Amino acid sequence: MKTFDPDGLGEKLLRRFAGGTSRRGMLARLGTAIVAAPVFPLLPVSRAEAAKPDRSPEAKTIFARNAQTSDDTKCDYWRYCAIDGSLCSCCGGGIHTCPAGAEPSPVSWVGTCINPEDGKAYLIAYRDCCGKAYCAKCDCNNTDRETQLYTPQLNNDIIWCFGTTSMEYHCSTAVLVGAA
Amino acid sequence: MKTFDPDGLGEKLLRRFAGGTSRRGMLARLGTAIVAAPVFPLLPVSRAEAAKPDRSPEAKTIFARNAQTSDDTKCDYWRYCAIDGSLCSCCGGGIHTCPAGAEPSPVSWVGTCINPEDGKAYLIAYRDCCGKAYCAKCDCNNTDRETQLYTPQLNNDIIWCFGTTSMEYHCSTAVLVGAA
Amino acid sequence: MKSSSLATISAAALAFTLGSLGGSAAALAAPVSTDPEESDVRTLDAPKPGWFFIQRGFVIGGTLIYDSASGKLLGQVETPVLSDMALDPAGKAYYVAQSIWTKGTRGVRQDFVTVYDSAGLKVQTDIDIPGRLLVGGRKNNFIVSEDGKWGFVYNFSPASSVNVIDLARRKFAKAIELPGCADLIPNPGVGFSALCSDGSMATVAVMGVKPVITHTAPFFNATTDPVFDNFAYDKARKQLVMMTYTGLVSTAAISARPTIGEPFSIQQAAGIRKGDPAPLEVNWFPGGGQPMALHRPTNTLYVLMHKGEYWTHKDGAEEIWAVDLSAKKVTKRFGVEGKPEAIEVTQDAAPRLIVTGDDEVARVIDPATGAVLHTIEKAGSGPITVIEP
Amino acid sequence: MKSSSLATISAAALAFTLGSLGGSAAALAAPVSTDPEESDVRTLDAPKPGWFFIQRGFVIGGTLIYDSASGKLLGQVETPVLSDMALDPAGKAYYVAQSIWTKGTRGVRQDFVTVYDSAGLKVQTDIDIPGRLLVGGRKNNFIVSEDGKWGFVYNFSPASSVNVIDLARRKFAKAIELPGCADLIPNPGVGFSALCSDGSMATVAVMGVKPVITHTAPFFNATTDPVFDNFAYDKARKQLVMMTYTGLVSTAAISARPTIGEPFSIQQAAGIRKGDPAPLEVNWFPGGGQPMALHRPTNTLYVLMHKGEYWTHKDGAEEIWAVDLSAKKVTKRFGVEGKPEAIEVTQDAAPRLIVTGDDEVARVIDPATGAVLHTIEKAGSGPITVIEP
Repeated sequence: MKTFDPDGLGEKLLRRFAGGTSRRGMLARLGTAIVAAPVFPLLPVSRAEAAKPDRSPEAKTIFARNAQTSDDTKCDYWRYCAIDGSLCSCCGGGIHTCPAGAEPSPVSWVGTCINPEDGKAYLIAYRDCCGKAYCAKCDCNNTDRETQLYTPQLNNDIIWCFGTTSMEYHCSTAVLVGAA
Repeated sequence: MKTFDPDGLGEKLLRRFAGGTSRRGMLARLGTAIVAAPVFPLLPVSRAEAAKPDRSPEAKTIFARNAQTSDDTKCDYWRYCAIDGSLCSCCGGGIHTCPAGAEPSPVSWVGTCINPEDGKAYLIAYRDCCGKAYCAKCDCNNTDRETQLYTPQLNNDIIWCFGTTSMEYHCSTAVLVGAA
Repeated sequence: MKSSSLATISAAALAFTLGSLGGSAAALAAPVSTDPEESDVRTLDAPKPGWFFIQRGFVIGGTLIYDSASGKLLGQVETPVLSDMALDPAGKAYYVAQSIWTKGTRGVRQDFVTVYDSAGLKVQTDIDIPGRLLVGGRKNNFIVSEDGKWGFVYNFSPASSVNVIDLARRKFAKAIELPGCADLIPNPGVGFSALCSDGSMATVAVMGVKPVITHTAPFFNATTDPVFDNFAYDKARKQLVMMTYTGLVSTAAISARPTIGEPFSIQQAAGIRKGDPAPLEVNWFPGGGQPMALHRPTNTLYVLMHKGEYWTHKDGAEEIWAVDLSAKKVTKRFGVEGKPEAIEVTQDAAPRLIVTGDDEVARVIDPATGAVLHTIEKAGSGPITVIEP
Repeated sequence: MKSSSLATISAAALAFTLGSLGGSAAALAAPVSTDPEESDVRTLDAPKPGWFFIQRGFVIGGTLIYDSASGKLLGQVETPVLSDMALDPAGKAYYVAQSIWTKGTRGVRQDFVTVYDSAGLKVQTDIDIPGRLLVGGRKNNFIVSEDGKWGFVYNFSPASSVNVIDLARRKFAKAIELPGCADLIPNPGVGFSALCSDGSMATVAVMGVKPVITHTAPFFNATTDPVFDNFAYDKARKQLVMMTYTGLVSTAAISARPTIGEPFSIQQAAGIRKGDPAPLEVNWFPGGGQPMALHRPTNTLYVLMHKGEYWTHKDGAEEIWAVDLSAKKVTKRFGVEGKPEAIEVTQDAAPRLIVTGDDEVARVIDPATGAVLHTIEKAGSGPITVIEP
C-alpha cells in the first residue's frame, strides 16, 4: 500500500481536502505523510469492503430517508448525516463558513451523505471551526457510518482542530468535497 | 471614625470573622486595615440607620416568614436569607464546611437572618469555598438586605474568594458568627 | 503535523470513497462531477444601532451578537465567564476586561483587557492590568471614555480602586484608589464618577499629576434604599439616570461638580402610592440584575416591574413600565413573559426592547405595542448591551 | 490584601450590627450569647467499592463522587472538560490527564497529568506530557497499570502515539508511536494492548529498550461493525470483553500474545435473530457512549439496548440486558427510563447499576429487580467510573 501513486487517484481527493491547495504543496505534504502514514492499515479493510455487494447503505439509513435540503440550521439537513456538535449555520457562520473570529481546521472527519434531490452520495468534510468558546447552539449528533477512535477520520467525537492556532471547539461545518 | 478602638467592640467581631484567629494576629491585621480602611465611609450611614425606629425588618421579610430550620440543603433554610450561589451542603460540604479540596475564603459578605425557633436575628458570614470548578447544585439567590457593589460586604454577587490560593468559585457556606 | 494530518484525511477519503464506489480505482481517477467547496470565515460589519449583545452567563463564556430586526445571531465576542465587555465608540473594536488563570481554575492569575477588531473578531492585543473585581451581571465595572481614548476598569482586592487604561497607546496607565465607592460613570473631560457607600457620588479628575477625588453630599441611602448598579448614562444630555430599590428615579447632571436632581417615585408617576421599604407592604417594585433601560432619543426609561414586598430587588418582571423622564410620568405599562431580569433598548428611531432572564430566553419586544417580535432560545442571561448614540 | 480584606469584613459587621441593634456601642461591647462557628474542610475516605464517579460533561468541568448506597454526593474531582480520570489501584490518588491553555481558549497549550490525593483532593503535582487526544466520553485513553506504577495516555496529533508516565517517579517516561491503533487495554507485565483500524489487536511491550509492537490477525471490521471504544477489562481473569455495533460479544485473553475468543450475538443469546448491518432491518441494538458494564465477580455484562436500525449506535437505551458471559446467555431484560447512554456497575457482592444520559439525570438501579433506588439530577452525562477489584 505504501507505494500507491500520489499523482493518481489519491491526489485529486487530496486537493479537495486541502480546499484548493496547489498540487505542488499537496505533493510535498503527501511526501511527509507517507512516512507517518498513520491510517494506511485502513486501506485493505476498505478494499475488502468494496468487494461486498451489500456495501452501500447510504441511501437507506433512517437519516437518509428523512433528510431535507432546504434548511441547513436543522439536524436533518442532508449533509449532516454524520455530524456531531453545534452547527456553524446557527452560530453566525454557514454550511462551509466559520463564524467571525473562528478558524476552520484544515483536517476533519468525513461522512458520505445522500442528497435526496439526486439520490447520489457525496463526500462531506466536517471541518470544525476552532479558537472560540463552544457555541452550544443547534447541537446535532448524527451517526451514519460513524466509527470509533481507531478509525479517527470517521469518528465524530474527536475535537478536529489540528493545525489551528487554538484547539478550542466552537462549531462544525459540512463542506462538500465532491461526489462519492 | 478612623480612631475607633480596636480593643473595644470591633475586635470581638473581628475575631469571629477571622474564625478563631488569635487576638494578636487580628490586631496586627486591623492595624494595616485602618490604613486602607476601604469601607469606613459606611459607618456614618449605618449609625444614621441605627437611629431609625423602623430599622429591623429581619423578622418580617417574606423569606423570614417562610424559613425552616431542618434542611440546610434547601434554599429556604433560615441562614440562607442573603445567600447567592450553590449550597456547599449539596456539594459534599456542609453549612460551615467546604467540600474536599476547596478552600474557605477568610472574608465574606454578611447577612442578618432570623432563626424561626427563637425569633432572634443572627449575623451570618457567607464564606465562599474556592479553588474548585463551579458546583452548580442547589443554586439559591436570596436577597434580604442585600445591597449593591458600593457596599460590597452586603452584596452577594461578588466572588468572595480573597486571600485563597485560587479565586475559582465552587460553592457558598453560611457560617454563624453570633447574635446580631 | 499538518502534513500527516492531511494524509490522514486523504487516506480516509480514498479508503471510504473506494468503499462506496465499489473499489474501482479507474472510476475514481475519472473527474468528479461536483466541484469542492472552500472553507471560509465570516466577517462582520461595524456594530449597528439595531444590534444587541447578550452575555451568556456564569457557565458558558461568550457574548452573542444579535440583529434585533431579524432576531438572527451574527457572531460571538469572546467574553470568558465574569469578564466585562465595552465598545469602542468608533465601532472599530470590542474590549473585554477579563481574568484568566494559567491552569484554568488555578495557576497564575492574569488580568488584562483584550482588544478585538469588530470586523474579524480577532485578538489584536492583550493589555495587562493589575486586577479587577470578579462579579457577574454588571455594566459599569468597565467603561470607555466618550472620545474612546481611556478605559476605566473597577478593581476590588477587596480594597477599592480603578485601573486607568490608555486605549490609544494600548497600555495600562495608572491605578487610582477609590475607597468606599464603585460603579463607574463616564465624566467627559474630567475622568469618571462613581457611587459611594455613604450615599454620595464621587468624581475623580484623572488628568492631573495626582487624581483629585471630590464627593457630592449624600443623596441616597446605600443600605436601606440602594441605587441599582446598572444605571444608565446619556452622553448627549450628560445625564445619569438612577433608580433605587423602592423605585425612586433620579438624574444627575454629570460634570466636574455633578448636581443631583430631585428624585420622583415611579409608582407615583403611575398614579399609585410610592414604594415603601416597610416590611409586609406589597407594591410594584423594580427588580432584576439589569432592571432598567434608557431610550436616549426620547428620554424614556423602561423598567422591569414585579409585584411583591421590599427586598425582592432581584425578582423577575411581570410588567414593563415606560417612564417619560421629562414629564416624570409612566406613559405605558404592559405585561411581559418569562420573568425577565435584564432589559435593554436599541437607540434607533423605532426602538426595540430586549429582555432576558434565568431561562436564557431572550425576547425582542416592540415597546409601542408590547408585542414580542422574536423569541430566542439559549440567548444568555445578560447583561445586555446596545450601541449608544 | 488579606489583612485589609479582614478589616473590610470587620467594618462591615460592625456597621451592620450597629444598624440592626439600634446603634448602641455599649450593647455591642457586651458579650454575644452565641459562639461563632469555625469554617472547616471535608476530607474523604479512600475510594470504596460502593462509590461511583460521573464526569459532568462538555460544558461544566468536574467528576462527581457519589455513594451508590445513599445516592449522596461526596465530592468532586477536578476534571476539566475533555480530561480523563484514572484511579490509583492503591486508592491513594486520583489521576487526571488534561489539556489547558494558558489563556483559557488560547495561549500556550499545556498537557499534564495532575495527581490528587484521594483524602484531601489537593493537587500533589502536575506531570507534564507531550500531548493527548482531545475527545469526550472515553474510558480507555488514560489507563494505569495493575501495579499502579505506569500510566498510559493516548495521544493523537493526528499521528497516533502513547505517552508512558512513570507514576512512581511522577515523571514522563517516553512516547511510543502506535500507527492506526487506539483504545488502551492493560497488559500486566507487558505494557498495553490496543485496537487497530485493520481489525487487529496490537500489543506493545514497553519494558525493553525499544518498544516491540505485535498484532493479532484481524478479528473485526473497523468500518462496517466496529468494536465500541468503551470495552471492559477483568484483571482477575486477565480478560477483555468487547462488543460490536451489531451486538457481537467477544472476549480476549490478554497476554504478550493475546488470543481472541469466538464472538457470539447478544441478540441470539436472548433467543432472537442476530443483529444485521443491512439497511432497513429493525432489531435490538447496543447503543450509547458507554454502552456496557462488566460485573467482574459474576462475569455478567450489562448492556444498554434500543430498538432501531443499524448506524444508531449512539442512541439511548430502552432496556438493559444482563448477559452471563460464561453461559453466553441473556439472563435478564428490563426497561429503563431516561434513554441512558452510559452504564456502569459497582463491583461489590450486591451490585448497583448506574446509568445516565444527555439529560444528566443519573439513576441507581438494582439489577436483581430493575428497581430504581436513587434518581440524581444534574449528575452529569458521563463517562461513569467505579472501583475495580
